[in-house]
Amino acid sequence: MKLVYFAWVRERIGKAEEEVDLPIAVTTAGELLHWLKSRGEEYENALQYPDVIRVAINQQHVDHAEKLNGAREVALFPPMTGG
Amino acid sequence: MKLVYFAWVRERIGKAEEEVDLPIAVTTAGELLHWLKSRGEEYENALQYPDVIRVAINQQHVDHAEKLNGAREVALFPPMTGG
Amino acid sequence: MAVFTPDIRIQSADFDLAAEVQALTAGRTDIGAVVTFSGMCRGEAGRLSALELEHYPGMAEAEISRVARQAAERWPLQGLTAIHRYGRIEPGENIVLVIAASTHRHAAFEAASFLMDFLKSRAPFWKKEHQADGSSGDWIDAKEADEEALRRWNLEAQG
Amino acid sequence: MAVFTPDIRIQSADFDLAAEVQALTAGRTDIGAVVTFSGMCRGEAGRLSALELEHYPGMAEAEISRVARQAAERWPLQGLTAIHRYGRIEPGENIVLVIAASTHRHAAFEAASFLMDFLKSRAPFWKKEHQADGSSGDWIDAKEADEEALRRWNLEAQG
Repeated sequence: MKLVYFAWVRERIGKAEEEVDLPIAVTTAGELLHWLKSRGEEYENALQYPDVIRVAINQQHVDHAEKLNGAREVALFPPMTGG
Repeated sequence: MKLVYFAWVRERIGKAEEEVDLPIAVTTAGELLHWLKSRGEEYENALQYPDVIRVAINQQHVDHAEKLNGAREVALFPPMTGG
Repeated sequence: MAVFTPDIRIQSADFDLAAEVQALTAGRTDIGAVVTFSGMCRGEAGRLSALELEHYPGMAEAEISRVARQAAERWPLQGLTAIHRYGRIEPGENIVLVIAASTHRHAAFEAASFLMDFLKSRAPFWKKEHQADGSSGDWIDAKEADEEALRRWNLEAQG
Repeated sequence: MAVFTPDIRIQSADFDLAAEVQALTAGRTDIGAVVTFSGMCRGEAGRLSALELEHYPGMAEAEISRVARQAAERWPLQGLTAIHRYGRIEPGENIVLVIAASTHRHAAFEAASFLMDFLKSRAPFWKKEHQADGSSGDWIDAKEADEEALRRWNLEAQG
Protein backbone atom coordinates (compact mmCIF):
# COMPACT_ATOMS: atom_id res chain seq x y z
CA MET A 1 0.00 0.00 0.00
CA LYS A 2 1.22 3.48 -0.82
CA LEU A 3 1.43 5.90 2.11
CA VAL A 4 1.76 9.65 1.48
CA TYR A 5 2.57 12.29 4.05
CA PHE A 6 2.07 16.05 4.10
CA ALA A 7 3.22 19.12 6.04
CA TRP A 8 4.78 18.38 9.44
CA VAL A 9 3.85 14.71 9.24
CA ARG A 10 6.02 14.52 6.10
CA GLU A 11 8.83 16.53 7.69
CA ARG A 12 8.91 14.47 10.88
CA ILE A 13 8.77 11.11 9.14
CA GLY A 14 11.42 12.38 6.76
CA LYS A 15 9.83 11.26 3.51
CA ALA A 16 6.89 12.25 1.32
CA GLU A 17 5.75 8.71 0.52
CA GLU A 18 6.59 5.04 0.82
CA GLU A 19 5.25 1.58 0.01
CA VAL A 20 4.43 -0.62 3.01
CA ASP A 21 3.23 -4.19 3.52
CA LEU A 22 0.61 -4.14 6.22
CA PRO A 23 0.31 -6.88 8.84
CA ILE A 24 -3.01 -8.69 8.42
CA ALA A 25 -4.20 -7.36 11.82
CA VAL A 26 -4.13 -3.76 10.56
CA THR A 27 -7.56 -3.17 9.03
CA THR A 28 -8.59 0.43 9.88
CA ALA A 29 -7.04 3.89 9.50
CA GLY A 30 -6.63 4.08 13.29
CA GLU A 31 -4.86 0.72 13.42
CA LEU A 32 -2.56 1.90 10.63
CA LEU A 33 -1.57 4.96 12.70
CA HIS A 34 -0.92 2.76 15.74
CA TRP A 35 1.20 0.32 13.74
CA LEU A 36 3.21 3.08 12.03
CA LYS A 37 4.05 4.65 15.41
CA SER A 38 5.93 1.49 16.33
CA ARG A 39 8.16 1.67 13.26
CA GLY A 40 10.79 4.04 14.68
CA GLU A 41 11.55 7.32 16.39
CA GLU A 42 10.60 9.50 13.39
CA TYR A 43 7.15 7.85 13.17
CA GLU A 44 6.69 8.07 16.95
CA ASN A 45 7.56 11.76 16.67
CA ALA A 46 5.16 12.43 13.77
CA LEU A 47 2.24 10.40 15.13
CA GLN A 48 2.67 11.12 18.86
CA TYR A 49 -0.93 12.41 19.09
CA PRO A 50 -2.85 10.18 16.65
CA ASP A 51 -6.12 11.99 17.34
CA VAL A 52 -4.96 15.13 15.53
CA ILE A 53 -3.78 13.23 12.44
CA ARG A 54 -6.20 13.37 9.51
CA VAL A 55 -6.44 10.39 7.17
CA ALA A 56 -7.49 10.17 3.54
CA ILE A 57 -8.09 6.84 1.81
CA ASN A 58 -7.80 7.02 -1.97
CA GLN A 59 -7.94 10.83 -1.62
CA GLN A 60 -11.13 10.83 0.46
CA HIS A 61 -11.05 12.20 3.97
CA VAL A 62 -12.19 9.48 6.42
CA ASP A 63 -12.64 8.77 10.12
CA HIS A 64 -10.03 6.74 11.93
CA ALA A 65 -12.54 3.92 12.19
CA GLU A 66 -12.72 3.56 8.41
CA LYS A 67 -11.63 0.21 6.95
CA LEU A 68 -8.58 0.29 4.69
CA ASN A 69 -9.99 -2.48 2.49
CA GLY A 70 -6.84 -2.82 0.43
CA ALA A 71 -6.72 0.89 -0.38
CA ARG A 72 -4.37 1.98 -3.14
CA GLU A 73 -3.21 5.17 -1.41
CA VAL A 74 -3.52 6.30 2.21
CA ALA A 75 -2.51 9.83 3.20
CA LEU A 76 -1.66 11.12 6.67
CA PHE A 77 -1.52 14.83 7.42
CA PRO A 78 -2.17 17.50 10.05
CA PRO A 79 -5.45 19.46 10.21
CA MET A 80 -5.77 21.51 7.04
CA THR A 81 -5.02 25.23 6.98
CA GLY A 82 -6.04 26.36 3.51
CA GLY A 83 -7.91 29.40 2.33
CA MET B 1 -40.40 75.62 2.91
CA LYS B 2 -38.96 73.68 -0.02
CA LEU B 3 -40.67 70.39 -0.81
CA VAL B 4 -38.95 67.84 -3.09
CA TYR B 5 -40.53 64.74 -4.57
CA PHE B 6 -39.03 61.57 -6.00
CA ALA B 7 -40.05 58.59 -8.12
CA TRP B 8 -43.81 57.99 -8.41
CA VAL B 9 -44.57 60.69 -5.83
CA ARG B 10 -42.87 63.18 -8.18
CA GLU B 11 -44.63 61.75 -11.25
CA ARG B 12 -48.11 61.83 -9.67
CA ILE B 13 -47.75 65.33 -8.21
CA GLY B 14 -46.35 66.42 -11.56
CA LYS B 15 -43.37 68.39 -10.32
CA ALA B 16 -39.97 67.67 -8.76
CA GLU B 17 -40.08 70.48 -6.19
CA GLU B 18 -41.99 73.51 -5.00
CA GLU B 19 -41.98 76.19 -2.32
CA VAL B 20 -44.95 76.16 0.07
CA ASP B 21 -46.14 78.32 2.96
CA LEU B 22 -47.37 76.00 5.68
CA PRO B 23 -50.41 76.77 7.84
CA ILE B 24 -49.34 77.26 11.44
CA ALA B 25 -51.25 74.10 12.47
CA VAL B 26 -48.94 71.88 10.36
CA THR B 27 -46.06 71.00 12.67
CA THR B 28 -45.10 67.36 11.91
CA ALA B 29 -44.19 65.35 8.81
CA GLY B 30 -47.48 63.45 9.14
CA GLU B 31 -49.49 66.66 9.32
CA LEU B 32 -47.67 67.92 6.23
CA LEU B 33 -48.74 64.81 4.29
CA HIS B 34 -52.34 65.25 5.43
CA TRP B 35 -52.37 68.94 4.46
CA LEU B 36 -50.78 68.31 1.05
CA LYS B 37 -53.40 65.66 0.23
CA SER B 38 -56.06 68.38 0.40
CA ARG B 39 -54.33 70.55 -2.19
CA GLY B 40 -55.74 68.87 -5.30
CA GLU B 41 -56.32 65.70 -7.23
CA GLU B 42 -52.66 65.14 -8.12
CA TYR B 43 -51.67 65.35 -4.44
CA GLU B 44 -54.57 63.11 -3.41
CA ASN B 45 -53.38 60.62 -6.02
CA ALA B 46 -49.75 60.71 -4.90
CA LEU B 47 -50.42 60.61 -1.16
CA GLN B 48 -53.46 58.33 -1.12
CA TYR B 49 -51.76 55.93 1.30
CA PRO B 50 -49.72 58.24 3.53
CA ASP B 51 -48.32 55.32 5.56
CA VAL B 52 -46.17 54.14 2.66
CA ILE B 53 -44.69 57.59 1.99
CA ARG B 54 -41.19 58.12 3.38
CA VAL B 55 -40.16 61.55 4.60
CA ALA B 56 -36.74 63.16 4.88
CA ILE B 57 -36.22 66.45 6.70
CA ASN B 58 -33.08 68.28 5.61
CA GLN B 59 -31.99 65.04 3.88
CA GLN B 60 -32.44 62.89 6.99
CA HIS B 61 -34.95 60.07 6.95
CA VAL B 62 -37.53 60.63 9.75
CA ASP B 63 -40.73 59.18 11.23
CA HIS B 64 -44.04 60.81 10.38
CA ALA B 65 -44.23 62.04 13.97
CA GLU B 66 -41.08 64.15 13.54
CA LYS B 67 -41.48 67.92 14.00
CA LEU B 68 -40.79 70.03 10.93
CA ASN B 69 -39.32 72.83 13.08
CA GLY B 70 -38.97 75.24 10.20
CA ALA B 71 -37.03 72.75 8.07
CA ARG B 72 -35.24 74.09 4.99
CA GLU B 73 -36.06 71.09 2.77
CA VAL B 74 -38.59 68.29 3.18
CA ALA B 75 -38.59 65.34 0.77
CA LEU B 76 -41.42 62.87 0.10
CA PHE B 77 -40.81 59.62 -1.70
CA PRO B 78 -41.83 55.95 -1.96
CA PRO B 79 -39.95 53.17 -0.14
CA MET B 80 -36.42 53.01 -1.50
CA THR B 81 -35.38 50.34 -4.01
CA GLY B 82 -31.64 50.82 -4.38
CA GLY B 83 -28.79 48.33 -4.55
CA MET C 1 -12.06 52.14 15.80
CA ALA C 2 -11.97 52.86 12.07
CA VAL C 3 -8.72 54.46 10.95
CA PHE C 4 -9.95 55.17 7.43
CA THR C 5 -12.77 57.05 5.77
CA PRO C 6 -15.14 54.89 3.72
CA ASP C 7 -14.98 55.74 0.01
CA ILE C 8 -18.54 56.51 -1.09
CA ARG C 9 -19.42 57.58 -4.63
CA ILE C 10 -22.71 58.23 -6.43
CA GLN C 11 -22.17 58.45 -10.16
CA SER C 12 -23.77 57.79 -13.53
CA ALA C 13 -20.53 56.35 -14.97
CA ASP C 14 -19.64 52.66 -14.73
CA PHE C 15 -16.95 51.50 -12.30
CA ASP C 16 -13.97 49.16 -12.62
CA LEU C 17 -14.03 46.35 -10.06
CA ALA C 18 -10.32 45.52 -10.39
CA ALA C 19 -9.23 49.16 -10.12
CA GLU C 20 -11.33 49.66 -6.99
CA VAL C 21 -9.91 46.56 -5.31
CA GLN C 22 -6.40 47.74 -6.27
CA ALA C 23 -7.07 51.15 -4.76
CA LEU C 24 -7.89 49.52 -1.41
CA THR C 25 -5.11 46.94 -1.33
CA ALA C 26 -2.12 48.10 -3.42
CA GLY C 27 1.14 48.17 -1.49
CA ARG C 28 -0.47 46.82 1.68
CA THR C 29 0.51 43.62 3.46
CA ASP C 30 -1.93 43.87 6.37
CA ILE C 31 -5.14 42.94 4.53
CA GLY C 32 -6.08 39.27 4.58
CA ALA C 33 -9.55 39.31 3.06
CA VAL C 34 -11.35 41.36 0.43
CA VAL C 35 -15.03 40.77 -0.31
CA THR C 36 -16.68 42.48 -3.25
CA PHE C 37 -20.33 42.64 -4.19
CA SER C 38 -21.35 43.68 -7.69
CA GLY C 39 -25.03 44.21 -8.40
CA MET C 40 -26.07 44.08 -12.05
CA CYS C 41 -29.17 44.94 -14.03
CA ARG C 42 -31.07 41.80 -15.01
CA GLY C 43 -32.95 41.62 -18.30
CA GLU C 44 -35.80 39.51 -16.88
CA ALA C 45 -35.62 37.12 -19.84
CA GLY C 46 -35.80 39.91 -22.43
CA ARG C 47 -38.73 41.75 -20.85
CA LEU C 48 -36.63 44.80 -19.85
CA SER C 49 -34.69 47.17 -22.07
CA ALA C 50 -33.26 49.12 -19.12
CA LEU C 51 -33.69 50.32 -15.56
CA GLU C 52 -33.87 54.01 -14.77
CA LEU C 53 -32.32 54.79 -11.38
CA GLU C 54 -33.46 57.98 -9.71
CA HIS C 55 -31.73 59.21 -6.57
CA TYR C 56 -31.83 62.04 -4.04
CA PRO C 57 -28.56 63.93 -4.60
CA GLY C 58 -26.86 64.89 -1.39
CA MET C 59 -28.95 62.63 0.81
CA ALA C 60 -27.72 59.51 -1.03
CA GLU C 61 -24.05 60.28 -0.31
CA ALA C 62 -24.80 61.37 3.25
CA GLU C 63 -26.88 58.31 4.16
CA ILE C 64 -24.50 55.77 2.64
CA SER C 65 -21.53 57.49 4.31
CA ARG C 66 -23.30 57.44 7.66
CA VAL C 67 -24.07 53.73 7.46
CA ALA C 68 -20.61 52.91 6.09
CA ARG C 69 -19.12 54.56 9.19
CA GLN C 70 -21.41 52.39 11.34
CA ALA C 71 -20.06 49.33 9.53
CA ALA C 72 -16.48 50.48 10.09
CA GLU C 73 -17.15 50.73 13.81
CA ARG C 74 -18.98 47.44 14.03
CA TRP C 75 -16.41 45.27 12.21
CA PRO C 76 -12.60 45.41 12.20
CA LEU C 77 -12.23 46.76 8.65
CA GLN C 78 -9.25 48.19 6.82
CA GLY C 79 -11.18 49.60 3.90
CA LEU C 80 -14.74 50.05 2.68
CA THR C 81 -15.92 51.28 -0.72
CA ALA C 82 -19.45 51.76 -2.03
CA ILE C 83 -20.27 53.02 -5.52
CA HIS C 84 -23.90 53.39 -6.59
CA ARG C 85 -24.83 54.39 -10.13
CA TYR C 86 -27.87 56.37 -11.23
CA GLY C 87 -29.48 57.05 -14.59
CA ARG C 88 -30.27 54.59 -17.36
CA ILE C 89 -28.67 51.17 -16.89
CA GLU C 90 -29.11 48.31 -19.35
CA PRO C 91 -29.29 44.57 -18.68
CA GLY C 92 -25.86 43.15 -17.88
CA GLU C 93 -24.51 46.53 -16.74
CA ASN C 94 -23.29 47.28 -13.23
CA ILE C 95 -25.56 49.07 -10.75
CA VAL C 96 -23.71 48.93 -7.45
CA LEU C 97 -20.35 47.91 -6.01
CA VAL C 98 -19.42 47.30 -2.38
CA ILE C 99 -15.93 46.30 -1.25
CA ALA C 100 -14.91 45.45 2.30
CA ALA C 101 -11.30 44.73 3.29
CA SER C 102 -10.32 43.20 6.61
CA THR C 103 -7.81 41.01 8.38
CA HIS C 104 -10.61 38.50 8.89
CA ARG C 105 -12.87 36.94 6.30
CA HIS C 106 -16.07 36.96 8.34
CA ALA C 107 -15.74 40.70 9.05
CA ALA C 108 -15.33 41.39 5.33
CA PHE C 109 -18.31 39.18 4.38
CA GLU C 110 -20.58 40.63 7.04
CA ALA C 111 -19.72 44.28 6.43
CA ALA C 112 -20.33 43.93 2.69
CA SER C 113 -23.59 42.04 3.23
CA PHE C 114 -24.78 44.59 5.81
CA LEU C 115 -24.04 47.54 3.54
CA MET C 116 -25.88 45.88 0.64
CA ASP C 117 -28.93 45.21 2.83
CA PHE C 118 -28.91 48.87 3.78
CA LEU C 119 -28.56 50.05 0.18
CA LYS C 120 -31.51 47.89 -0.90
CA SER C 121 -34.09 49.51 1.31
CA ARG C 122 -32.66 52.63 2.99
CA ALA C 123 -30.48 54.45 0.48
CA PRO C 124 -32.61 57.00 -1.44
CA PHE C 125 -32.66 55.34 -4.86
CA TRP C 126 -35.68 54.25 -6.88
CA LYS C 127 -35.76 51.92 -9.87
CA LYS C 128 -38.13 52.23 -12.80
CA GLU C 129 -38.42 49.60 -15.49
CA HIS C 130 -38.22 50.35 -19.20
CA GLN C 131 -40.03 47.58 -21.09
CA ALA C 132 -38.37 46.05 -24.13
CA ASP C 133 -41.66 46.30 -26.04
CA GLY C 134 -41.62 50.08 -25.60
CA SER C 135 -44.62 50.17 -23.26
CA SER C 136 -44.37 52.32 -20.17
CA GLY C 137 -42.77 50.49 -17.28
CA ASP C 138 -43.52 50.55 -13.58
CA TRP C 139 -41.56 51.64 -10.57
CA ILE C 140 -40.19 48.58 -8.81
CA ASP C 141 -41.91 47.85 -5.50
CA ALA C 142 -39.93 47.58 -2.30
CA LYS C 143 -39.76 43.99 -1.03
CA GLU C 144 -40.69 42.88 2.47
CA ALA C 145 -37.80 40.37 2.25
CA ASP C 146 -35.39 43.31 1.97
CA GLU C 147 -36.86 44.91 5.08
CA GLU C 148 -36.44 41.64 6.92
CA ALA C 149 -32.85 41.30 5.71
CA LEU C 150 -32.11 44.72 7.16
CA ARG C 151 -33.77 43.96 10.50
CA ARG C 152 -31.39 41.09 11.23
CA TRP C 153 -28.54 43.63 11.65
CA ASN C 154 -30.37 45.57 14.40
CA LEU C 155 -29.52 48.79 12.65
CA GLU C 156 -29.23 51.87 14.84
CA ALA C 157 -32.17 54.25 14.69
CA GLN C 158 -32.20 56.66 11.78
CA GLY C 159 -31.15 60.26 12.13
CA MET D 1 -30.54 22.13 -9.65
CA ALA D 2 -27.18 23.47 -10.84
CA VAL D 3 -26.99 23.88 -14.61
CA PHE D 4 -23.27 24.62 -14.62
CA THR D 5 -20.07 22.97 -13.51
CA PRO D 6 -18.15 24.87 -10.84
CA ASP D 7 -14.78 26.09 -12.13
CA ILE D 8 -12.13 24.78 -9.71
CA ARG D 9 -8.43 25.39 -10.20
CA ILE D 10 -5.35 24.61 -8.11
CA GLN D 11 -2.32 26.49 -9.42
CA SER D 12 0.94 28.12 -8.42
CA ALA D 13 0.35 31.12 -10.71
CA ASP D 14 -1.49 34.24 -9.59
CA PHE D 15 -5.05 34.89 -10.79
CA ASP D 16 -6.80 37.95 -12.22
CA LEU D 17 -9.94 38.88 -10.28
CA ALA D 18 -11.44 41.01 -13.06
CA ALA D 19 -10.83 38.37 -15.74
CA GLU D 20 -12.46 35.69 -13.60
CA VAL D 21 -15.55 37.81 -12.93
CA GLN D 22 -15.73 38.58 -16.66
CA ALA D 23 -15.54 34.89 -17.49
CA LEU D 24 -18.61 34.23 -15.31
CA THR D 25 -20.70 37.21 -16.37
CA ALA D 26 -19.74 38.38 -19.87
CA GLY D 27 -22.67 38.50 -22.27
CA ARG D 28 -25.17 37.44 -19.62
CA THR D 29 -28.19 39.43 -18.51
CA ASP D 30 -29.58 36.95 -15.99
CA ILE D 31 -27.04 37.47 -13.18
CA GLY D 32 -28.00 40.02 -10.56
CA ALA D 33 -25.31 39.53 -7.94
CA VAL D 34 -21.64 38.58 -7.95
CA VAL D 35 -19.74 38.13 -4.71
CA THR D 36 -15.98 37.65 -4.76
CA PHE D 37 -13.66 36.71 -1.93
CA SER D 38 -9.91 37.27 -2.28
CA GLY D 39 -7.65 35.93 0.42
CA MET D 40 -4.19 37.47 0.63
CA CYS D 41 -0.94 36.69 2.44
CA ARG D 42 -0.45 39.01 5.41
CA GLY D 43 3.03 40.14 6.44
CA GLU D 44 2.24 40.10 10.16
CA ALA D 45 3.85 43.54 10.62
CA GLY D 46 7.08 42.55 8.89
CA ARG D 47 7.59 39.26 10.73
CA LEU D 48 6.96 37.09 7.65
CA SER D 49 8.85 36.98 4.38
CA ALA D 50 6.45 34.48 2.81
CA LEU D 51 4.05 31.60 3.28
CA GLU D 52 4.75 28.22 1.75
CA LEU D 53 1.54 26.44 0.74
CA GLU D 54 1.70 22.68 0.44
CA HIS D 55 -1.22 20.74 -1.01
CA TYR D 56 -2.33 17.22 -1.83
CA PRO D 57 -2.52 17.15 -5.65
CA GLY D 58 -5.60 15.38 -6.93
CA MET D 59 -7.40 15.34 -3.60
CA ALA D 60 -7.42 19.17 -3.45
CA GLU D 61 -9.25 19.47 -6.79
CA ALA D 62 -11.57 16.58 -6.00
CA GLU D 63 -12.57 17.83 -2.54
CA ILE D 64 -13.13 21.43 -3.59
CA SER D 65 -15.14 20.29 -6.62
CA ARG D 66 -17.28 18.04 -4.44
CA VAL D 67 -18.11 20.81 -1.98
CA ALA D 68 -18.62 23.36 -4.77
CA ARG D 69 -21.25 21.03 -6.24
CA GLN D 70 -22.91 20.87 -2.80
CA ALA D 71 -23.00 24.68 -2.77
CA ALA D 72 -24.50 24.75 -6.27
CA GLU D 73 -27.29 22.45 -5.08
CA ARG D 74 -27.90 24.32 -1.84
CA TRP D 75 -28.17 27.85 -3.30
CA PRO D 76 -29.65 29.09 -6.60
CA LEU D 77 -26.33 29.90 -8.27
CA GLN D 78 -25.48 30.73 -11.86
CA GLY D 79 -21.73 30.39 -11.51
CA LEU D 80 -19.11 29.37 -8.96
CA THR D 81 -15.34 29.68 -9.26
CA ALA D 82 -12.64 28.71 -6.78
CA ILE D 83 -8.92 29.15 -7.40
CA HIS D 84 -6.42 28.13 -4.74
CA ARG D 85 -2.70 28.76 -5.14
CA TYR D 86 0.16 26.67 -3.78
CA GLY D 87 3.90 27.23 -3.42
CA ARG D 88 5.69 30.30 -2.08
CA ILE D 89 3.44 33.34 -1.64
CA GLU D 90 4.71 36.67 -0.35
CA PRO D 91 2.90 39.25 1.79
CA GLY D 92 0.33 41.18 -0.24
CA GLU D 93 0.01 38.40 -2.83
CA ASN D 94 -3.19 36.49 -3.53
CA ILE D 95 -3.73 33.03 -2.02
CA VAL D 96 -7.32 32.16 -2.86
CA LEU D 97 -10.26 33.44 -4.90
CA VAL D 98 -13.91 32.42 -4.66
CA ILE D 99 -16.62 33.89 -6.89
CA ALA D 100 -20.34 33.17 -6.61
CA ALA D 101 -22.89 34.51 -9.10
CA SER D 102 -26.63 34.41 -8.51
CA THR D 103 -29.91 36.15 -9.19
CA HIS D 104 -30.08 36.90 -5.47
CA ARG D 105 -27.51 38.63 -3.31
CA HIS D 106 -27.93 36.48 -0.21
CA ALA D 107 -27.37 33.29 -2.20
CA ALA D 108 -24.16 34.73 -3.63
CA PHE D 109 -22.92 35.91 -0.22
CA GLU D 110 -23.74 32.64 1.51
CA ALA D 111 -22.29 30.35 -1.14
CA ALA D 112 -19.00 32.28 -1.21
CA SER D 113 -18.81 32.36 2.59
CA PHE D 114 -19.62 28.64 2.83
CA LEU D 115 -16.97 27.69 0.29
CA MET D 116 -14.35 29.81 2.10
CA ASP D 117 -15.19 28.18 5.45
CA PHE D 118 -14.74 24.81 3.79
CA LEU D 119 -11.42 25.78 2.19
CA LYS D 120 -10.07 27.00 5.55
CA SER D 121 -10.33 23.70 7.36
CA ARG D 122 -11.23 20.89 4.96
CA ALA D 123 -9.35 21.46 1.71
CA PRO D 124 -6.00 19.64 1.85
CA PHE D 125 -3.65 22.65 2.04
CA TRP D 126 -1.11 23.46 4.73
CA LYS D 127 0.64 26.76 5.37
CA LYS D 128 4.19 27.16 6.65
CA GLU D 129 5.65 30.50 7.64
CA HIS D 130 8.98 31.81 6.37
CA GLN D 131 10.33 34.31 8.89
CA ALA D 132 11.69 37.61 7.64
CA ASP D 133 14.76 37.22 9.90
CA GLY D 134 15.69 33.99 8.08
CA SER D 135 14.95 31.72 11.03
CA SER D 136 12.98 28.57 10.38
CA GLY D 137 9.23 29.17 10.53
CA ASP D 138 6.45 26.98 11.87
CA TRP D 139 3.47 25.31 10.28
CA ILE D 140 0.37 27.35 10.98
CA ASP D 141 -1.98 25.67 13.46
CA ALA D 142 -5.59 25.00 12.56
CA LYS D 143 -7.98 27.27 14.46
CA GLU D 144 -10.96 26.09 16.46
CA ALA D 145 -12.82 29.19 15.24
CA ASP D 146 -12.51 27.84 11.67
CA GLU D 147 -13.98 24.51 12.75
CA GLU D 148 -16.87 26.33 14.38
CA ALA D 149 -17.41 28.47 11.28
CA LEU D 150 -17.72 25.30 9.24
CA ARG D 151 -20.14 23.64 11.66
CA ARG D 152 -22.71 26.40 11.23
CA TRP D 153 -23.33 25.17 7.65
CA ASN D 154 -24.24 21.62 8.79
CA LEU D 155 -22.00 20.24 6.10
CA GLU D 156 -22.90 16.82 4.75
CA ALA D 157 -20.75 13.96 5.98
CA GLN D 158 -17.43 13.51 4.21
CA GLY D 159 -16.88 10.88 1.57
